[in-house]
Amino acid sequence: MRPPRNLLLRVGTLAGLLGLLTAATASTHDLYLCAAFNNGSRVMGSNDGSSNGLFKRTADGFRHVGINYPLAISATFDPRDAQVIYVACLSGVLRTLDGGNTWRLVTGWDETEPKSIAVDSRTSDHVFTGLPDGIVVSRDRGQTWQRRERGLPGRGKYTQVVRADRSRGGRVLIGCESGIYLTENGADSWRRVFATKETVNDIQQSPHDPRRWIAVTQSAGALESRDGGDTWKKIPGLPADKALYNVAFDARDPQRLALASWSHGLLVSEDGGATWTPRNAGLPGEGIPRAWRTAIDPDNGVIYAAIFGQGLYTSGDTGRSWRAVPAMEGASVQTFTFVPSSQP
Amino acid sequence: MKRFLAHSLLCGLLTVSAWAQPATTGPMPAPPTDFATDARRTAYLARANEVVQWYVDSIKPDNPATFQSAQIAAKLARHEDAAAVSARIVELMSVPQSQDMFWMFPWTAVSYLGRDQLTPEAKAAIRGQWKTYFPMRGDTENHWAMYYTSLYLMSELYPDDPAGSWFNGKSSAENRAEAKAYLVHWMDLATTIGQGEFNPTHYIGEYAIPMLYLATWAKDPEMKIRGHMKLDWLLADLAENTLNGVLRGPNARTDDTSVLQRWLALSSYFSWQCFGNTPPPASYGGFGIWFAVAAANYEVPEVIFRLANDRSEDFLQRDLKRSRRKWRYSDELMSPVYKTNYMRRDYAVGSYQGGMTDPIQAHVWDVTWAVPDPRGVHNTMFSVHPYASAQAMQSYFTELPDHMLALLSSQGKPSYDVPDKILGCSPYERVFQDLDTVIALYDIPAADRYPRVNGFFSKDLTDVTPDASGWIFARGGNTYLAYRPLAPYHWEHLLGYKQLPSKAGYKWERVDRGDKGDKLLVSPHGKNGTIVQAASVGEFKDFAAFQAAIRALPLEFKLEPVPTVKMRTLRGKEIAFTYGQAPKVDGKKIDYAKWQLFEGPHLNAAKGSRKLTITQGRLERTLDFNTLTITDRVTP
Amino acid sequence: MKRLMLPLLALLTAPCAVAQPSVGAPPPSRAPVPDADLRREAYHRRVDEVLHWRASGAGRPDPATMDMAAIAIKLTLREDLDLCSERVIEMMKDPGTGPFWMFPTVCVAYVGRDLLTPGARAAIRNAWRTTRQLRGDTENHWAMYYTSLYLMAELYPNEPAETWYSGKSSEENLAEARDYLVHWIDLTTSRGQGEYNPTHYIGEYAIPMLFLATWAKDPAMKQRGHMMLDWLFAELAANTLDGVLRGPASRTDEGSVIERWNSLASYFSWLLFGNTPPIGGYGGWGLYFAPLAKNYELPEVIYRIATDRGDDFVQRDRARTRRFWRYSDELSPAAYKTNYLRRDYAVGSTQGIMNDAIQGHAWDVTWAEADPRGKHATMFSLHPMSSERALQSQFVTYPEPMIKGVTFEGKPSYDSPDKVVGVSYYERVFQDLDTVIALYDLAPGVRFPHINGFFSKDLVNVTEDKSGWIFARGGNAYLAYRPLAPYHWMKYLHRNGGWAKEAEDLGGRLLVSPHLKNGTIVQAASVGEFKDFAAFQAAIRALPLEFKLEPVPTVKMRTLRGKEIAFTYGQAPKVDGKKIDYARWKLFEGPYLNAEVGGHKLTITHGRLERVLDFNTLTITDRVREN
Amino acid sequence: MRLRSLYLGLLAGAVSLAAAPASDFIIIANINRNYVIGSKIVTLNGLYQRDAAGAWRHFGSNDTSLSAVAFDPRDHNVIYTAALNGLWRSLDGGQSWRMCNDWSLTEARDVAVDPNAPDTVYLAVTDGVAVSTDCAQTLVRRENGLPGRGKYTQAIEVDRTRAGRVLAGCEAGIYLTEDAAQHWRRVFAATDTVNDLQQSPHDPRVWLAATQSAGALISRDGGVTWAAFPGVPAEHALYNITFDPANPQRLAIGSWAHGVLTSEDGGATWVARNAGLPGAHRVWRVGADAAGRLYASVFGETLYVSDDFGRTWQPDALAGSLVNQFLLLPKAAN
Repeated sequence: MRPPRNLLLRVGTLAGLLGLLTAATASTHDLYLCAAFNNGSRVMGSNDGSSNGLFKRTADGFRHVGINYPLAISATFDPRDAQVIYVACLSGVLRTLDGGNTWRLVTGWDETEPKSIAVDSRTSDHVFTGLPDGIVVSRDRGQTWQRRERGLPGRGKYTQVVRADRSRGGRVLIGCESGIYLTENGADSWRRVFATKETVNDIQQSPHDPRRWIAVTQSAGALESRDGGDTWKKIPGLPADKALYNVAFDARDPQRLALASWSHGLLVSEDGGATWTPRNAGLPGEGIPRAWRTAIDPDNGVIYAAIFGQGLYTSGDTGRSWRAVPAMEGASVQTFTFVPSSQP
Repeated sequence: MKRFLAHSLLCGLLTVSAWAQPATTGPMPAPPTDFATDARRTAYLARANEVVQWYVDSIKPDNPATFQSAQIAAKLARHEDAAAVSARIVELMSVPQSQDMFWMFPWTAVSYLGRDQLTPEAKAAIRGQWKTYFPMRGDTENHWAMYYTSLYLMSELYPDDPAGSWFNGKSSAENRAEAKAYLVHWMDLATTIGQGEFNPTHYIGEYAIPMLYLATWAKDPEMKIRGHMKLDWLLADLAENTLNGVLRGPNARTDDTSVLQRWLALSSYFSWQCFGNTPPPASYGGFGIWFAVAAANYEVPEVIFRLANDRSEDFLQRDLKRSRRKWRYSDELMSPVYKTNYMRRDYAVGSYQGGMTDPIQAHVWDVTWAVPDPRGVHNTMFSVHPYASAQAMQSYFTELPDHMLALLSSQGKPSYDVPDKILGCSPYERVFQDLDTVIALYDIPAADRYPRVNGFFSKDLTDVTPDASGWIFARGGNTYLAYRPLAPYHWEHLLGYKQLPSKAGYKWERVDRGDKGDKLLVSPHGKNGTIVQAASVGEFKDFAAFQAAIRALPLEFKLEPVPTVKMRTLRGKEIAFTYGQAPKVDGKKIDYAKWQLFEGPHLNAAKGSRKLTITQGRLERTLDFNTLTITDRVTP
Repeated sequence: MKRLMLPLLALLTAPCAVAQPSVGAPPPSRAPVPDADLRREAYHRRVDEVLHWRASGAGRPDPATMDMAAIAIKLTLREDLDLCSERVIEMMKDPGTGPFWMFPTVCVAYVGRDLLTPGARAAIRNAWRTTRQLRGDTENHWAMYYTSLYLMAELYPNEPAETWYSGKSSEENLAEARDYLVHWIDLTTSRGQGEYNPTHYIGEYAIPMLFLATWAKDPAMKQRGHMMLDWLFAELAANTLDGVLRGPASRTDEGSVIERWNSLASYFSWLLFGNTPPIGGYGGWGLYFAPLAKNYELPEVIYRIATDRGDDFVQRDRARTRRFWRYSDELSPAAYKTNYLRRDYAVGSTQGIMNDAIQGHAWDVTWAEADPRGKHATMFSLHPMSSERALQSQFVTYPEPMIKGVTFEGKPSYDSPDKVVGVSYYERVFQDLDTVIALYDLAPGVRFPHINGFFSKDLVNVTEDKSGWIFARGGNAYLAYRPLAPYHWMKYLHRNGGWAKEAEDLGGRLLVSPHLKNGTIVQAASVGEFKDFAAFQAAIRALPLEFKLEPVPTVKMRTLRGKEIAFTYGQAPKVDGKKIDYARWKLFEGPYLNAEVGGHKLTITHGRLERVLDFNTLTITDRVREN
Repeated sequence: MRLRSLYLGLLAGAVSLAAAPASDFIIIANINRNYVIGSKIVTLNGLYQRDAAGAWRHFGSNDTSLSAVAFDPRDHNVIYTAALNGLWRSLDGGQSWRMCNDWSLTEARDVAVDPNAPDTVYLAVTDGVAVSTDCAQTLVRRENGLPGRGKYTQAIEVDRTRAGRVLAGCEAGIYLTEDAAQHWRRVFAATDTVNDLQQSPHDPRVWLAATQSAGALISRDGGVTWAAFPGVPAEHALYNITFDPANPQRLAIGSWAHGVLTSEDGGATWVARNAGLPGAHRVWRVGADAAGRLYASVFGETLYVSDDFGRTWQPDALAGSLVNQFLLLPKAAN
């Protein structure tokens, strides 16, 4: 019997690293990861004894939270109550109402493989889930779901990302196969605000200006909107030849942005997105690191880079140097979620 | 990744066979001659008992590792050592579980087999894991069949438990309702527009076993009869597509091994178990035990048994099937698959119209011949376009574009992204079959990863004769074959694959073992085509006569702008087939829109009907999902 | 005379040393087993019990123990194959004659088709050349005879006439046998069973039908066998309470009439439904069903009908009487059968008809017993008719020898004044739910001018009330018996099976009413329906009742169930003023079994399950009703 | 007076007797107690012929259910037996047999061959009459004129003087056909079964009948009109009746209730001849051989024989036998 992986996690302490970072400013956010320790290539039915799913950053590492679920993609919180967590996973939407002690798979047989979930910023009983074949919406905290796809195309609504506009209730942007779609009435109807041939992989709202949004796509490069997502412009400084996976703002510094791409590695901008520089030195992998996901810590500006199948890295100098997060070797981090701490 | 590799778990199991399995290593079973109920029943049960016995014998007292769920099920099926079994269960359940739906259905079986034998502790231990262990539902039809059948049965076994007592936080009633809704939905699809993972070499186990469990254990009589009917349906389909028990023709999803050695597939276990007409694969296909432990609760309908065993008359079956779900890059979620299967005593010819049905594991067409003993024999001939594409995978898998190919070649199945692959379908292939003539046309963009066609020439062919006419003649068993490449080609020998140890259940490495006899006809041209015709040795005075007959047939073709063929077949049909256009036979266009769900002498069902009629001689069985009715009729 | 020696095999095979687990054991649980796999396992365990019991009682030490049943079973178990062949060869040296020899031989021939030595198989085949086989003269004889002939002709096709005792070729034998079987099935599925509700003969039908279902090569005949088997068992299921057959019987015997459990039917209930113990030696016949039993699966819907007595139900069926060669305007008039089943008791009857010259049983009220063995859980009355004319009407005989012959051949009960088996020309019966009225109008000069009422040893609190009612309690049933004419009591003496030379005293009394114009009224109720016995008695007493016996017996009454009944001997009974019109009766009508006269189609229903046996199209249909 | 002339007629008939051809004496005997269907037959049953030495020789199949036998006058190797199964036919003197009927005929009571059309065979069954015109290869019912019910047929006898002229003894009476059973008409009405019909070997116009409840009957016009013998009681069933081939004045009746009744004056007077018969002398059948010896088969006992037409009786061989038929069979033509 090998000990469960989350025990191993606790062995390696992060004090050395995170200690000095958190020394700068007291951490006011909790960090949650959706991660797996199976090289992201787990065979259905295989047994590798690892603990996977949702992890929460603690003083001495990352603690596995709740269900051991190898294919958890993203976690979303109820802005009113951080005890309420929605996790998009292969089986559907997992929900906890008590901070992860008890869970319920709230979706049924006709919802599968959600990638992204958003909670309405005003009416947080309203939850939006993106599926490979469209959108389902719940108006009772995920207890029940209805398809709400008026305005979405019959085909081409593979949905990779769902984001709620924090500034206005009922306003949600989704990234689909055929473009970016917007609803302003809680998904009663949708309209396309940007057309693509391939999937829109990520959409982020600026922490500094709610009207500013950035989207990254598989084959249309990166896009920016200054009017709350109504219109989009290509960001010139970024390549469109290969898929871009996700983008991150720095909540402390509007000039700092990070972007992850399998083909280009980690790209950073320090001038609000006008120019971008690869910051791959020190990241693993021969040639360009397979950057799967990136995030910027809202408390201290530390950049996180998840390298496919090769663990988690942090940089305190905007990507100029990287350090592996101990005991995260081999982890595949799917998404990062920062949540305002329950206690300051 | 996980999604398309599930089956390799079976292949893993297929390879482990430590101790003797009578039927696997023994002589070929004699074709059944006594069709009396008692004779069929006795032999059927004897085969199931052989499997159970083999697992019971596999338990080594000093080695707990040899005492797993399968052995437990075998013991319970024989009502042996309930105490020891219970103790072992408590032990096994004391650690974290894994394997998802592959865990769910075995422990569901154990729970039912043991419900009157196991100690309360053992039952509680299993039940406890249904709270603490969170199995994934997976993303394929076979995963869901196992997942929801298990969930359904467990929630009937523990009918009134609260939400908190189940892994997914739903009450017994909620789980039962959800599982039933899905299973009914799935049966509805399969009985109206066709089976998704059609003609499965391995996945038949993933469907037949859950259906047997429903038929055996479901308390709700509706689900019980549905399970029974669907099991009949699957086995009727199997019977119709096997020759001497070996599955033929196209497959939605298969693997590198089964596509060459057609016998080496889980489907052969089911042929052996249910029809008694071929040996079972090693370890009874790994899954066999899970059917065997409940086999006594099912009786193979005589009409299906006879359909599997009677090849006295040639027959042509046309079926409608369904592609895998395409999430992206497609105008339709699931495309129709038009499957043709022509069966003769000496050989079988099967195909679908080409195009994509599954990103990785599909097999589009082949001509396979009967052999006295199929074990180790590569009794097949076909060609493929070796197609590998991230976009293809993205259309079926909810994944980002880049990692899949990389993973496959680095650690998954190196056979996916290689120029000499023999498995898989292609968007650039169009196939038409008329009886025992197959025309496969290719129009591969120059920019494609591998703009070439691979034709498979088996080590078991004899008299392979490239002819000045352009035809390549050969003989397999009692079958004459003629293969016509439409573009220049050269020969390569086939590389092998070696399985490496891996906790994930699969890890393969390509190895060049030199020329082992199997050859690849490689035609490195995007505009291309293959024509194959087959005939029984008995139909011609000698090989020369067959060759002369083929040569004498009018044949015109051109490759530009798109490949097109005009020819007369050995059966005298005038065929005109152009890539991207409807084929014509004797001047008449083939209208696929008119195809029924099943059409032929043995299986018939109208599209959308939910009703299958199985016919063999004077026997008829009708499975009607509209009225949940099974009807057995004898025509006087 | 041979015609009435029925459970011959029971006699032949009953004696056997080894213990029979289920025979001696406490009665099995009657709780239904809803799970198909557990049900099947239990069924197979019972089958194995029979097989191993007989197998262990036979073998080398005493080859005589290796009768055909033992051989068939040893072959099934793949035991002592050499000995089996030896014994077959030996026994085929002087074969028996007729269906009772034919079907065991056919059983061995088929079970052993791959196991017996060529010599043994040839010995069987040769016996079918050398020894003339009598066809017998009853439906059960013919079912066995023609099934056996059919299967042998299929086993040895294309053989010339001179190789068969019948002097007909394989094809001729096959055709003749098929024609009869089809005719019989046709008759039975359109006008009802001849030997209906059989206490013993069920074996004579079920076994041949199982043979056909298992071995017939012609799929049509195979299907018919299967369907008839289901048909027979559906009827058994609908007429048993706790596995014990109830109500009227076309042909039965003393043992089974008094001790209802004590019949071959109980073996089939035990084997198929698991809800009552089997009779000793598994009824002998059981040994020929068991070797093939695993090739038959009892349809769940039939199992549920047999084991579910949650709801009271009435089944009304039609049946046929035995053929009247003489003294009748009809060859085989219809019997109208009513069966009312409740958890605590059952009430069954025909309208009172001479369905069989010797072995008929017209009606009874029987109650449930925790353990039916040795219990005489029944109440009924009859006219003890003994009539040369009746015998002549159904047998090809002269007037005198028959009665003498019957008694001479060991059925003294037939011509005894105190007999309890048999039907009479002079009885008319009407039943409504759990009320039975039997009226008698005996012709002057009849051999035994009195009525016998059976009062079981197992009744308690038998109370002769001044109201004229006799109250009693049997199990959880209250009973009220009203004789319409004066009576006296006598000890009941039992002649086992009717052929025991010596009568034995098993307890119980006969109510003897020596009057030509006569009648009996019986009403029953569950103990749970009344505060106490007194309350039941009061309720019965309170019911309006008028009757007169001249010119013919007639009764006007209100039943415990509040029905107003008027019934006069020879006239159609009236319920609440409405005439009963038997002509309207279906072949089967009730919650579980339904079929039209002439329909050749039986619908078996329980809950959401339905099975339809349609002989018009040779179709078996299983349906689950969605809820 | 009418009777007297009849008796004269009988005497006249005696004249023709001198030329009577030699004949075989054949019986159907069951030597078997408590036989029930399925039990093993330990004795020889069925056809016996008395040989020159006076011994009974069994021939044919061992069958306990035979009720009657008939021979093809042209060739005695062609034998027909009425049996429980129906009609058995042998073409080789009883070596091999064929069951000629199918399931639709059962419990044959009597069988007769037309001496003037010997391919024609008449079979009496429980529910009517079946006829074959091809030596029983095929049988068809011919019941036109017989009643729907009441045609239980116990006896069938062909008039040896005319092809196609046949009398049948049924439940409802005696029926006559003169066109080989194309049409029947009732010539005597009975309420119970007519058990036996016999044509006189001395005068073909003279016929006798034994009935269950109408006593014994005689017809002197070939069976068209019938009269009861006053001297024969009618309250009990008469099982069979026979002529003495050696003496036209001698007649005998077998009866369960009366035992043996004989007349030695052509039927004018009758006496019981039971002295020396055992028990309750329940006589099943009487018969007479060519020499005029009288036989009586007693139910539950055995076969008795009398050399003085019933005055004294001695047990014959075939101990324990019950005889269903005595047949005096003229030697075959060839």
